[in-house]
Amino acid sequence: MGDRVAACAQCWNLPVVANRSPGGRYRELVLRAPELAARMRPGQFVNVRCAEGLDPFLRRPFSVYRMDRAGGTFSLLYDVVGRGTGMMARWEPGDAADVLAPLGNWFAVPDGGGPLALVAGGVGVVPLVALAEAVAPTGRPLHALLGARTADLLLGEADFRGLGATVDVSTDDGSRDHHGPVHSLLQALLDRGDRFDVVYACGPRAMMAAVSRVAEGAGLPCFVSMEAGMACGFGVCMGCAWRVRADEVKYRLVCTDGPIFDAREILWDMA
Amino acid sequence: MGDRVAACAQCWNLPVVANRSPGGRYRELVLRAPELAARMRPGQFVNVRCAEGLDPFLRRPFSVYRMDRAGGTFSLLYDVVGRGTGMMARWEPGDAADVLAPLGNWFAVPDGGGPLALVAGGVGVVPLVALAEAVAPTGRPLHALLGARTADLLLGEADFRGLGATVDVSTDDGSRDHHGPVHSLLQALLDRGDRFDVVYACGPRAMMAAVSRVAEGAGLPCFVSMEAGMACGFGVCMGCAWRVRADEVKYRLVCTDGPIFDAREILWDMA
Amino acid sequence: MTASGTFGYGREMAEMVDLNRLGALVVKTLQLEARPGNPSPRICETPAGMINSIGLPGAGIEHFLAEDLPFLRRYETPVILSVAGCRVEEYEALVRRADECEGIAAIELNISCPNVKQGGLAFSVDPAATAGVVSACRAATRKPLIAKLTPNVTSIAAIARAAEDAGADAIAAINTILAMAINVRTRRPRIATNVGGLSGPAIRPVAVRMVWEIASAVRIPVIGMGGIMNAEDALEFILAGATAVAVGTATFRDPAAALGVIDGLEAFLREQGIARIRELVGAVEVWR
Amino acid sequence: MTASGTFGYGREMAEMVDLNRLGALVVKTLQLEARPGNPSPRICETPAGMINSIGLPGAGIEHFLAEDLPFLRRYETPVILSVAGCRVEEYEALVRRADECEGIAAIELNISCPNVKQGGLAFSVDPAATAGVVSACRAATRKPLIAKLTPNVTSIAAIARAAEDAGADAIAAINTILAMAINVRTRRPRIATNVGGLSGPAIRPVAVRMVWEIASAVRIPVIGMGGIMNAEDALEFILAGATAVAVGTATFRDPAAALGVIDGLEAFLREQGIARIRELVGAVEVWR
Ligand SMILES: Cc1cc2nc3c(=O)[nH]c(=O)nc-3n(C[C@H](O)[C@H](O)[C@H](O)COP(=O)(O)OP(=O)(O)OC[C@H]3O[C@@H](n4cnc5c(N)ncnc54)[C@H](O)[C@@H]3O)c2cc1C
Ligand SMILES: Cc1cc2nc3c(=O)[nH]c(=O)nc-3n(C[C@H](O)[C@H](O)[C@H](O)COP(=O)(O)OP(=O)(O)OC[C@H]3O[C@@H](n4cnc5c(N)ncnc54)[C@H](O)[C@@H]3O)c2cc1C
Ligand SMILES: Cc1cc2nc3c(=O)[nH]c(=O)nc-3n(C[C@H](O)[C@H](O)[C@H](O)COP(=O)(O)O)c2cc1C
Ligand SMILES: Cc1cc2nc3c(=O)[nH]c(=O)nc-3n(C[C@H](O)[C@H](O)[C@H](O)COP(=O)(O)O)c2cc1C
Ligand code: FES
Ligand code: FES
Repeated sequence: MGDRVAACAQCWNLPVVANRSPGGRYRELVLRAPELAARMRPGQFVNVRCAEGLDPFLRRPFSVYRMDRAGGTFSLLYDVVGRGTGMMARWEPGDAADVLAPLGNWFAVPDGGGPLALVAGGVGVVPLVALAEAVAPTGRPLHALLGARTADLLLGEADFRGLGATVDVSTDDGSRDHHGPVHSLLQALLDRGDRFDVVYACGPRAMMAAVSRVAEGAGLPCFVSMEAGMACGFGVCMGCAWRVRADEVKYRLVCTDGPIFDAREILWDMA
Repeated sequence: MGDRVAACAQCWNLPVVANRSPGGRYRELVLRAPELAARMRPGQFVNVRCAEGLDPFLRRPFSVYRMDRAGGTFSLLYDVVGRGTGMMARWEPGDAADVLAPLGNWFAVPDGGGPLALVAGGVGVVPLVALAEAVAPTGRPLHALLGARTADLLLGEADFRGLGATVDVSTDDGSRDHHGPVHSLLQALLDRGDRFDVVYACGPRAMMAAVSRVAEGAGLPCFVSMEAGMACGFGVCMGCAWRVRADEVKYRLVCTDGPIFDAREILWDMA
Repeated sequence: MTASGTFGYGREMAEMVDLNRLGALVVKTLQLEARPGNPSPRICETPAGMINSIGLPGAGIEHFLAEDLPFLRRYETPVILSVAGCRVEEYEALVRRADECEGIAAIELNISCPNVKQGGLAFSVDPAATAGVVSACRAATRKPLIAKLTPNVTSIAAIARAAEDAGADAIAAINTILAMAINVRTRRPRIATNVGGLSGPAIRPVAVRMVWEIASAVRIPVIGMGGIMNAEDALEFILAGATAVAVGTATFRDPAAALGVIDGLEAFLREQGIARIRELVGAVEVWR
Repeated sequence: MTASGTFGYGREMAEMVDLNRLGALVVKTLQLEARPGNPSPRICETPAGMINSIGLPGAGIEHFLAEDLPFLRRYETPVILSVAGCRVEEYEALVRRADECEGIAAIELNISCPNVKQGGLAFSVDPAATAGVVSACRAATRKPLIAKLTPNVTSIAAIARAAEDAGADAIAAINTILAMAINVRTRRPRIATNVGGLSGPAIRPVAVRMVWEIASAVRIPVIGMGGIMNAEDALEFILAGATAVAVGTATFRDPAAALGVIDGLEAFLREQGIARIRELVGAVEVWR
């Protein structure tokens, strides 16, 4: 049931430190939370209450983006796509956010010093930046593969470079660097002889499915950060079930069994 | 059906100029609206959308308080009693308010130069300040009778004095001036020989009932500003019905037949 | 379209909203005689909705025909009369009277009002009673007859089929859901009739489900309503099988809500490159 | 109390919420065998509420008794088992099994789940079927039996009376209201089973009305639920006649919602100088 994971989650009332736009529809929300900043792990998420009233009713889940333990803050990077994120976009320093955290499991990093591939599509870059931030101090080589529809929508490049990662970019329209989907960039790197211990991926479902197929073809372990509609985020509503590969019909909960899954477990062709 | 009154109402998107507290739980919201400031009459009200989402669902009605035609603004004075007013209290200059206006009928002021009594209970002072503001330039004597539970909750005294009105105060706890309900203050003034052309009253229902009985006893016309739960504010939901004195059961709509009624029309003992 | 009881008799709205832009205007339900309506309080707010118990006040059908209909006939918008009575004979008399009048495009039988003591709801909770009213009215007019149904039933599809078999030309759904709210300090129900009808966005998912059930059960058109605030809400009903939609409670928050729905639908069709909205009626792709 | 299906098996919540403070803990509905539950998407948000079609996934009653019940017995809070089956015999077997176990304070018969193919809803839409399940289970246990009813009926009072006559010790109401939402761009229902159950504040006024109807019709206690977010909401149910209340969907927004209700009720009683909450049960002062 994954209760060991969500175990220590609770509702926090967190002061907004900043809510700035790094470009496009995206916003970075920085929250003061020394305890959480010290405790949360890359891949985990938080569940944010957006509305003062009862509408929108449910919280909205966001992966943790950057953690500043020294400064006692952490941040979220979100795409303003609807009503909840629209309300969040208007928060200002001095406001307080009702945040349920920490939630979910986190990225496992196997022992060894080999390079890690971080393959991101769009806003899926968020948990991978968190992972890079955690791994960078160990000196392990990181190679970020960033995909976007077009160059303008590219996200996280500066983060990865700042953390010392190698960065390669692919765009669907060829407006920058590799022309094509990001899984074809991964394939190209593998083809030219790059080697990775693990592939980590986050982005739209089709992109993660394609990346995990490439990784499987190369015999590489692959971990993905999944998304599903969530009511609770802590394992009791059973709303976020994802069907997994098994002989019988079997589901796992994205919120407590995930959001990080071994890609081999996932049944991608779910409607 | 009162459609002549609500006729020209429409939704306005009005910039917030100020949202300040004159003390206690009260707040004055100043809105930029040159057209409305020029057009609205004392006693009329506006219907404010408080929530960005669907909860709270309905608009909230507020009487017009001060109108600054020259400055192109008007204001509301509201008591922060619940969720809608709680949301309004957080609005800041630069925000915009969705306001349906102008709504309802207005105070009739009969010809002649005799003094008018304005009897207010608590936040009921609002439409009476608007009335005083409109009448003051004519030089007609105004006598404001302000009732409050205790001196701290007194509202509008400075407004009336600034408009040149005579002001008398009554408090239920005797913390200032006349000790007792405000209708007993009116009675006391009448007993000592004060004469008025008309009595205007606004406040809690029991207070208006008592004032209108005093006025009736003295043979004076009395107009009251009524409150009722409202869904629309423009006469189509029929939710704001108030039973009136008649041989048969008969209702009138507070939003379009009112909110200003001849006190003799009102059936006060409705549950 | 406008939902009955939320747009008055059109007149009240005429200076706020261009009535000519409406698909149809359904007036507040009329009865044979003038009625004062229910005691107040008649309404209260609930999460994303409201409860009402208005009780069909009004000056009666003759007053409407004499005073309000001539006004509405100045517009091009089809006028739909909504009628209610306590007994089948009253419905019949109302329909017969309306049948004589020009400028009435259709007649809606409100057999689902929860807020009147007799009649109303009693009819449309039962297939046989529904059929009884509809067939009596069918005999009384050639104008299109719309049966407006209540959601307060175990199987709305069964009631809709009964109305269809009895000769209704269309089904309107849904009326309000029976509901209660209590002021915990005064311990009084917030509505003077204790129980009233819930409307607004809160009930939309229930209404969409019922329209889908009805559309799957009958061949006549369904007019969908219940909590429609914008074009996207309206599209849910259309995809579920509604041929037309009506805006009710939304008008209270935004007098021009019905026009907003029309504009939004047009924009959606353009955006999606769909020629006619008919293509969307019942086009929901259900999971199997 | 907690509402079944919204608090897991208690375990998941134990480190977020002090389970000892709950009045009772109703676990997620159990069946005889392990079940995977329904395909996803299983939930979607609606105005002031949500639709779910979870489909009663779970490892089955034996797994619960072996793995989860011992954990719950470490707490003082009474544990109420919720059970469901496809046929009367399955309910009977589940109740018989639970009857043998210590640490189970009562058994709730979920005869109202809208999200399973057979059984579930089918029972509690019909008085005779309701009576059938309840009386079979009555013969199988001496533990208190709670019949959990569906709101998707014309007269919930009639169903409640049938359950009472068949030997139920209490009525729980309401389960979710059948509902549908459609993604207008994909044209797909937002729930993989097309239709699901609506819960949350949106349905509270409907639930309060039904609890009032049931409490007026039966002598056994009623457990009220449906959209309770705070103490004031709970008080509406209590005034309407509920002896106990359960918190469901609110827990998803605030894991400690049930405790907030308890704290709020205590504060209200203090403020109003009321000695025991019993004084408020059914104390609504209806208008006449
Ligand atoms: C574990 C997890 C981590 C996430 N991390 C991030 C992140 O770091 N940054 C980020 O921008 N977004 C993230 N998301 C997605 C984010 O939760 C949704 O974008 C957000 O809930 C949309 O809310 P809204 O009210 O603005 O949009 P809505 O008005 O609710 O909907 C807008 C659109 O988004 C879709 N949507 C709504 N909720 C979800 C959801 N839970 N999952 C997927 N689609 C949804 C709707 O169907 C609709 O198409 C994450 C989701 C999950 C489950
Ligand atoms: C014509 C008219 C003019 C008004 N003018 C003013 C004014 O100038 N200043 C001012 O402060 N208030 C005025 N009011 C009252 C004001 O509308 C309510 O205080 C406001 O709606 C409360 O909203 P809320 O969401 O904050 O409170 P809620 O959370 O909705 O409720 C708080 C309390 O107020 C009660 N309440 C809610 N709505 C109304 C209502 N429409 N009428 C009476 N009681 C209600 C509730 O029952 C509850 O007890 C006026 C009302 C009307 C009808
Ligand atoms: C205040 C009010 C008055 C209503 N009066 C009527 C009426 O007179 N006749 C009728 O058939 N329906 C009446 N209804 C029901 C609506 O027409 C509609 O069926 C219902 O409210 C659901 O739609 P909505 O959620 O869009 O309002 C009324 C609804 C409200 C809220
Ligand atoms: C996600 C979810 C799962 C549910 N699962 C069950 C269940 O397993 N058994 C049951 O009897 N009721 C179940 N219910 C219904 C609730 O127990 C409750 O009756 C209903 O949701 C109304 O209360 P609420 O609005 O407070 O949630 C479930 C409700 C939700 C939202
Ligand atoms: S979101 Fe509730 S179980 Fe995962
Ligand atoms: S508030 Fe709708 S008619 Fe008065």
